[in-house]
Amino acid sequence: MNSLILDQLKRDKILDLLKTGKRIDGRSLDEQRPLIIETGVIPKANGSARVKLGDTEIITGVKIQPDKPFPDLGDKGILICTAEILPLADPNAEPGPPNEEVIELARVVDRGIRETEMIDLHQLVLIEDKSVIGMFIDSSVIDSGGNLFDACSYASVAGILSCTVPKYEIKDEAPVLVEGVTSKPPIKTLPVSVTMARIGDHIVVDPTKDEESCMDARITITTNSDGNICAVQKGGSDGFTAEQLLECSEMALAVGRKIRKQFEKLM
Amino acid sequence: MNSLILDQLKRDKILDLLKTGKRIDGRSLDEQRPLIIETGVIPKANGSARVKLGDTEIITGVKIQPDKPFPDLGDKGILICTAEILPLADPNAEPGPPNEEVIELARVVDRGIRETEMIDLHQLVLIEDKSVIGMFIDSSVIDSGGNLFDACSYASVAGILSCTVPKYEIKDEAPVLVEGVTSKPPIKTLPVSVTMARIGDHIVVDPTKDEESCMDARITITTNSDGNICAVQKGGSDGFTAEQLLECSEMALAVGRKIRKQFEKLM
Amino acid sequence: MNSLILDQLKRDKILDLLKTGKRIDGRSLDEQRPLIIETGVIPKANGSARVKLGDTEIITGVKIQPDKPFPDLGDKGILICTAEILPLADPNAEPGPPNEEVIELARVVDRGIRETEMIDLHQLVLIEDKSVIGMFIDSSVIDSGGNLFDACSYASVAGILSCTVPKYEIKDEAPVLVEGVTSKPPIKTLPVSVTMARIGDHIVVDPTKDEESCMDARITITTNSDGNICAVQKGGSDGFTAEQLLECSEMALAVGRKIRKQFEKLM
Amino acid sequence: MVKTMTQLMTEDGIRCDGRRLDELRNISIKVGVLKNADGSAYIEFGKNKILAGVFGPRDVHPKHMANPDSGILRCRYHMSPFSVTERKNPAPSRREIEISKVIKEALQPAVILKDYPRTVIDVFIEVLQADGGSRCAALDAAAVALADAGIPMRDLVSACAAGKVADRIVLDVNNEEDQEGQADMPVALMPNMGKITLLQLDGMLKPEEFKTCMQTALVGCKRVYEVQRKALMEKYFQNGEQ
Amino acid sequence: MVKTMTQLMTEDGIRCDGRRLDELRNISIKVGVLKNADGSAYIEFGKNKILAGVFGPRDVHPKHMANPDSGILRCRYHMSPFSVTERKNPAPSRREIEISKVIKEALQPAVILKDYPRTVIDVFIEVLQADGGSRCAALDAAAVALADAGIPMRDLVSACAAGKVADRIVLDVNNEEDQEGQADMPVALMPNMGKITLLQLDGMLKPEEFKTCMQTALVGCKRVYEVQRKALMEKYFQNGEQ
Amino acid sequence: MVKTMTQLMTEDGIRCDGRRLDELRNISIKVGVLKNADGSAYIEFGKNKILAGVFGPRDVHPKHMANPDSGILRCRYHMSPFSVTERKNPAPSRREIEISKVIKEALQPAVILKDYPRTVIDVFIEVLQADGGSRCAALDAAAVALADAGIPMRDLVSACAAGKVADRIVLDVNNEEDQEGQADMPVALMPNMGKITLLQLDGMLKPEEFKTCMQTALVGCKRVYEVQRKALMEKYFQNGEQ
Repeated sequence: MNSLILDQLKRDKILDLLKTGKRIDGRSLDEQRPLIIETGVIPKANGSARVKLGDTEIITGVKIQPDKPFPDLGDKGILICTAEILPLADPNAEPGPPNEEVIELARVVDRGIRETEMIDLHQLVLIEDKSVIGMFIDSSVIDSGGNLFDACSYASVAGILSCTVPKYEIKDEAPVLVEGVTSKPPIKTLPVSVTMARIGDHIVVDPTKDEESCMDARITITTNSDGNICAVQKGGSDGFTAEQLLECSEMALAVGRKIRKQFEKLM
Repeated sequence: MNSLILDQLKRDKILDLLKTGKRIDGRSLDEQRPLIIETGVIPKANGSARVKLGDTEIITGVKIQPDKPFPDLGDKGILICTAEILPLADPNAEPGPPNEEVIELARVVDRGIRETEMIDLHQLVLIEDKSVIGMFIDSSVIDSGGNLFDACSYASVAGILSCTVPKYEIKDEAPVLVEGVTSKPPIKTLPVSVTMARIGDHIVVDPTKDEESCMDARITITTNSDGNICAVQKGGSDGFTAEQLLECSEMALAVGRKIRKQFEKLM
Repeated sequence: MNSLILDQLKRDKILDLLKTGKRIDGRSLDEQRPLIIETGVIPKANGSARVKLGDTEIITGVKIQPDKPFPDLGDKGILICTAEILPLADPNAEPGPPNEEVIELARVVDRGIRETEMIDLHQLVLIEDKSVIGMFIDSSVIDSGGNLFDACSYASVAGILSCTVPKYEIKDEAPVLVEGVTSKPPIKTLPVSVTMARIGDHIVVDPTKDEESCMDARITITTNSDGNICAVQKGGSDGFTAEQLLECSEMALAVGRKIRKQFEKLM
Repeated sequence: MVKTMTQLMTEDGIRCDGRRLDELRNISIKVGVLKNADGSAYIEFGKNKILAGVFGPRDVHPKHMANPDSGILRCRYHMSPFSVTERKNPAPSRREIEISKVIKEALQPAVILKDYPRTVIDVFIEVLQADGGSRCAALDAAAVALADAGIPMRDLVSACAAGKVADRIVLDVNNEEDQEGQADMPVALMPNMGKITLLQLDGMLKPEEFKTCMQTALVGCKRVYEVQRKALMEKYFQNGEQ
Repeated sequence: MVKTMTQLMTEDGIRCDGRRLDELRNISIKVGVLKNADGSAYIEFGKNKILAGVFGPRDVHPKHMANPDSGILRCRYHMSPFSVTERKNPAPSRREIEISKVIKEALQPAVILKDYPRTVIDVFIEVLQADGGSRCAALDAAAVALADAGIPMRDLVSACAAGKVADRIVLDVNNEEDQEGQADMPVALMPNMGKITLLQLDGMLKPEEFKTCMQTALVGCKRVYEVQRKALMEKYFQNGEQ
Repeated sequence: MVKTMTQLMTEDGIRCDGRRLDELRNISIKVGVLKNADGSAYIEFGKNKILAGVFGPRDVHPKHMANPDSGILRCRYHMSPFSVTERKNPAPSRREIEISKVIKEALQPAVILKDYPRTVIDVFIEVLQADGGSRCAALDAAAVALADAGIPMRDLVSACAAGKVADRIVLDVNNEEDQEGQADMPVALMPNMGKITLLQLDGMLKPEEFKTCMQTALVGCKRVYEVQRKALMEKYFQNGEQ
């Protein structure tokens, strides 16, 4: 009961501060929380990353293995990004099959990386129509502190950048691992996801869990290295004006440039 | 609450009228509601139909695609009829996996068409034991007004009659579509499902939802073009006397003949 | 309500008697209930057994059919033991997917037979890496009276011993049944599972359902014909001392020898 | 696989298992075979081997399924993995769910549920070995198990199939006849009240054959009833005692 | 399979289905097409054929999902097995679950839920035939079905996509353009309040194209709104009567 | 695939990873690593990398699972898809469900549940990278996480496996030894009360080897206990302060 009252007080505080252009953690409206990226944390995986975005923490592992291509996509390798919120990450998370929020999270992270064409999937083909390389990028939220969209996206990108891709040869039409030979994944561009929340008339970048609890609507915009906009997802139970959305797209580009510099150091 | 009382009053009315040999909608006991059949309503499907039986409305689509035969049935194509009650069709329908009523509905519709041998499945074989044509006849109840068994069966039959079957050639042991060449499905007979309800001592054909809510038992009898009885399913929480069932089988043949004439116009 | 009180009274009685070294059904602490084994009860299966251990009753059927080997285990046939508690066996059993207790039961029964290497799986290979014989040993609890672990294990072993393995020839790389030719399964050793419960400071062999309801912890130890210990599983919400566990291992060997003699008669 | 067509009937009407047209397979029923169930029965009907266990009347879980005006009847028909030629997946198939429903509806008219509002009577059926006619045999065992559980009943329910094989109407279709014959019609009857509570048909019958087939099945139901009665009498009234 | 690349646009800006850059496909909406639903609508939007049915406000099951301070809105977007080229498995895919969520969130700002605490409004959408832009068409039908159910609303919701095809921004992307084009941006608008309640993008747009694309879509939404209004007027105010 | 048999042990008892027979792998434990969980711990045990988080005591959902006389303990052991060589399906396997149960039963004697009727304590374990002995390492982390959450406990629980490799009893079986060795015996101990709360065995041991193996494992458990204690001390009593 008490905690409900505290939550309400915190929301009031957030709204009061925003009226004066301030955020409860002292950030400016268009400022992200510090992003800490550590790679290679799961040595048994082909790539991995541990990402902290403020209080949110993600672990991503990449597994690379030969696979059959999807029908009608025989000239492309397979890239699948997933995301799940571990029950230890959040008192409200529940074990079991993913709910609609987790499904949206996983699909938005996946589309951000897919639509920017971060990886040249044509280079992951072993025998056209028969055998390709599959990359599975699985992200687990281990501490939930708001803005899981961006945190999972950053961890997925960092996990991919940290990858060593094993080499496969074809013998008797089947792929065989060539021990000891690896390469970097074929990276074409660096996607950066930037999520903004609308709280009243204010747009804030990278909302915390407390800010999310009082936001009206949410927008996630992914841009690529060339400054193009490649994926967008609006969420939340209210809307935006067109002007607000254009403002958001500019913010996403500006914030994206900063994050991309952190990614470039990993390459 | 009020609606419960209204339901009870309606049931009393139905029973009272039946004592004088009348039905609440003015039909005679052995009279079906008007059946309206429209085909070709889903142009992207290989066959389709929209059927109205009184207030009950069904949409059926037929998809035809190459498939592997069932083990030990390598000399037959595949024919699968399904049925589901869409949640928009009924305030009591729920999204999710089918319950026992929907499973019974789907299986009875399927058996009616399968046991009459409406389609010559031997003509749907491409390479014996390896490759056959599969026909999937999926029926969706979009408005539920009683007697879903017959309505789904009629929509399935009409959907099949409206089909154009694409032609497949075998190349390298795999079926390849021959563009622009189609044929009619190999029809052997026309199954007609007729459902009757027992309410007290009265047998009524094609019960409405209100009549179903006060029926004691239900019987569905499917006959073929030669006047044979090919499939029967008793339902409901009470029984029939043998005499009542013989009366029902005669009704099913008589009503079946009328409906079959409507089907013949579609051929 | 009354039955709860009766249960409590029965538990008190069990504990009181144990203080004087006695059990409620008159057995000594290290004495099993009578074990009755009947084989061949399901003639359509390749092997079968009906086992009564006191009030607990199990039916096991064995199905043998050609299968593909597991990846990386191409030189071994397949052996899978399952167990389920039928809803008619227990007022508390529920239809539906197995809960954690049933999963543990099935896995412990399976491991007991697998880890003793009862069957020489290498002899079940038809073509290495391609085609092997699979043995499915499915146990159903039909009356639940305590110690399901041992009862299911005994029924599985008896079912296997009663098997006739059909002969398969390879034609065109596919296994074909040779009618009328069968052999005994390649048995290497006879596993015997012995389950003991700790109730207070007392260890009792083969607990009844009532004893299980007041036990502190449980241990299941499987031994083979050579007197080796091959599989152990501790259960229950409390623990054992090391001394108690060594005592249990000796009991398991001693009781195991008696049961094994019953198995030998089946060979 | 090449399979020679089974000869289903000789010219003088002897069936593949040696029976005459109107002959039942061997049936034996044992009552009260399970200790945990409130009532139970085991039936062997030809090669069918089926157990039925009944619990109740007891509380309903989940509670919102309870009916304040009446008890409810639930039924689960389930086949053991080893009951059929190819090992069966233990998860309930759509066929098993449908059969559970028709068996429930066949038993329901015989069970007096009104006296037990808010409760459930659970009927669990396990087919240990399946042959033709397993749903009828299952029903026969379930009805006896209900009686054994002391559930008040208006009548027993007795079930038997008839069918069409080699152009003739036969009683009690076996597995080969079911698979290669022309029609299979399972029927359940409340024998004292003359009420048919299950009727299904797969196959093809002329109208007059339909009538004969149903009448043949009803004769079978009545013979099954005698076996059920005898099994219950043996348990409850042997040596003149309850 | 070898497939010849579709020619998506002629040099003078005529699209593969003959439309101009800023031209909508044909849209028709019928209101109140279902008898059981409290409100309903059927839309044909190009080759999309979609039904929407609304039930509520009504009691919530399971009860613990009810909100004591407000009604809740639920939405299910579902595709019929026969709605797409390859038969679709009827179980809801992850794509359908995500679209259900974004449609719910696009409708929610328009629906006045506060007046109906502890109740639910259910929006069920069935895509009978799918073409490009099915989520927008579904939204358009759902908004009309909500109005038809008499649910109090702040505004309608009108949806339409724009996209980038052959390097040009086009209104209302069809199936071929969606699959082989460069970008697809579905947008939903509360037309009187000027609020954008759905915005997604798959593809690649320069910042200035992003702006143009959004504005193009908004023009489309407003035209869709006129079709929605007309459909509601036809049902409710034809011949001057309610 | 042809695979050369790993040489599991040299003649003078040096194991494939360089350890002596009675040597543990490196173990490090960090306490309180998660912000949302009420208690948490991260363990590296050889190549195992495992997180444990604890919530509670808190209300039970669904409510009918609550026990009016006592708190309940729930446990979920789960492996990340990337934790093993072949990507693991994220849905819980039967193996994970069994391990969840034995870990719960190993922790339960140490947790004082009576004081918290109608509540649940949830222990969530995530194996980020798996090596031999992951269930023991998971238990070690879970026990520390329970203590970190302030749950009243009778004792810690410390777990370690022993096994038989190349005919010799060894402490703390690693992945290669588990897969190609002769026996693996995970053991959990309440170190101050001398109570063994988990014991499993897969493999083949003579009776005297069984005894030696268990005693070897218990020595390992006690060494693990020192690491657990040190980790808790470091968090709670560093520099003499709470």
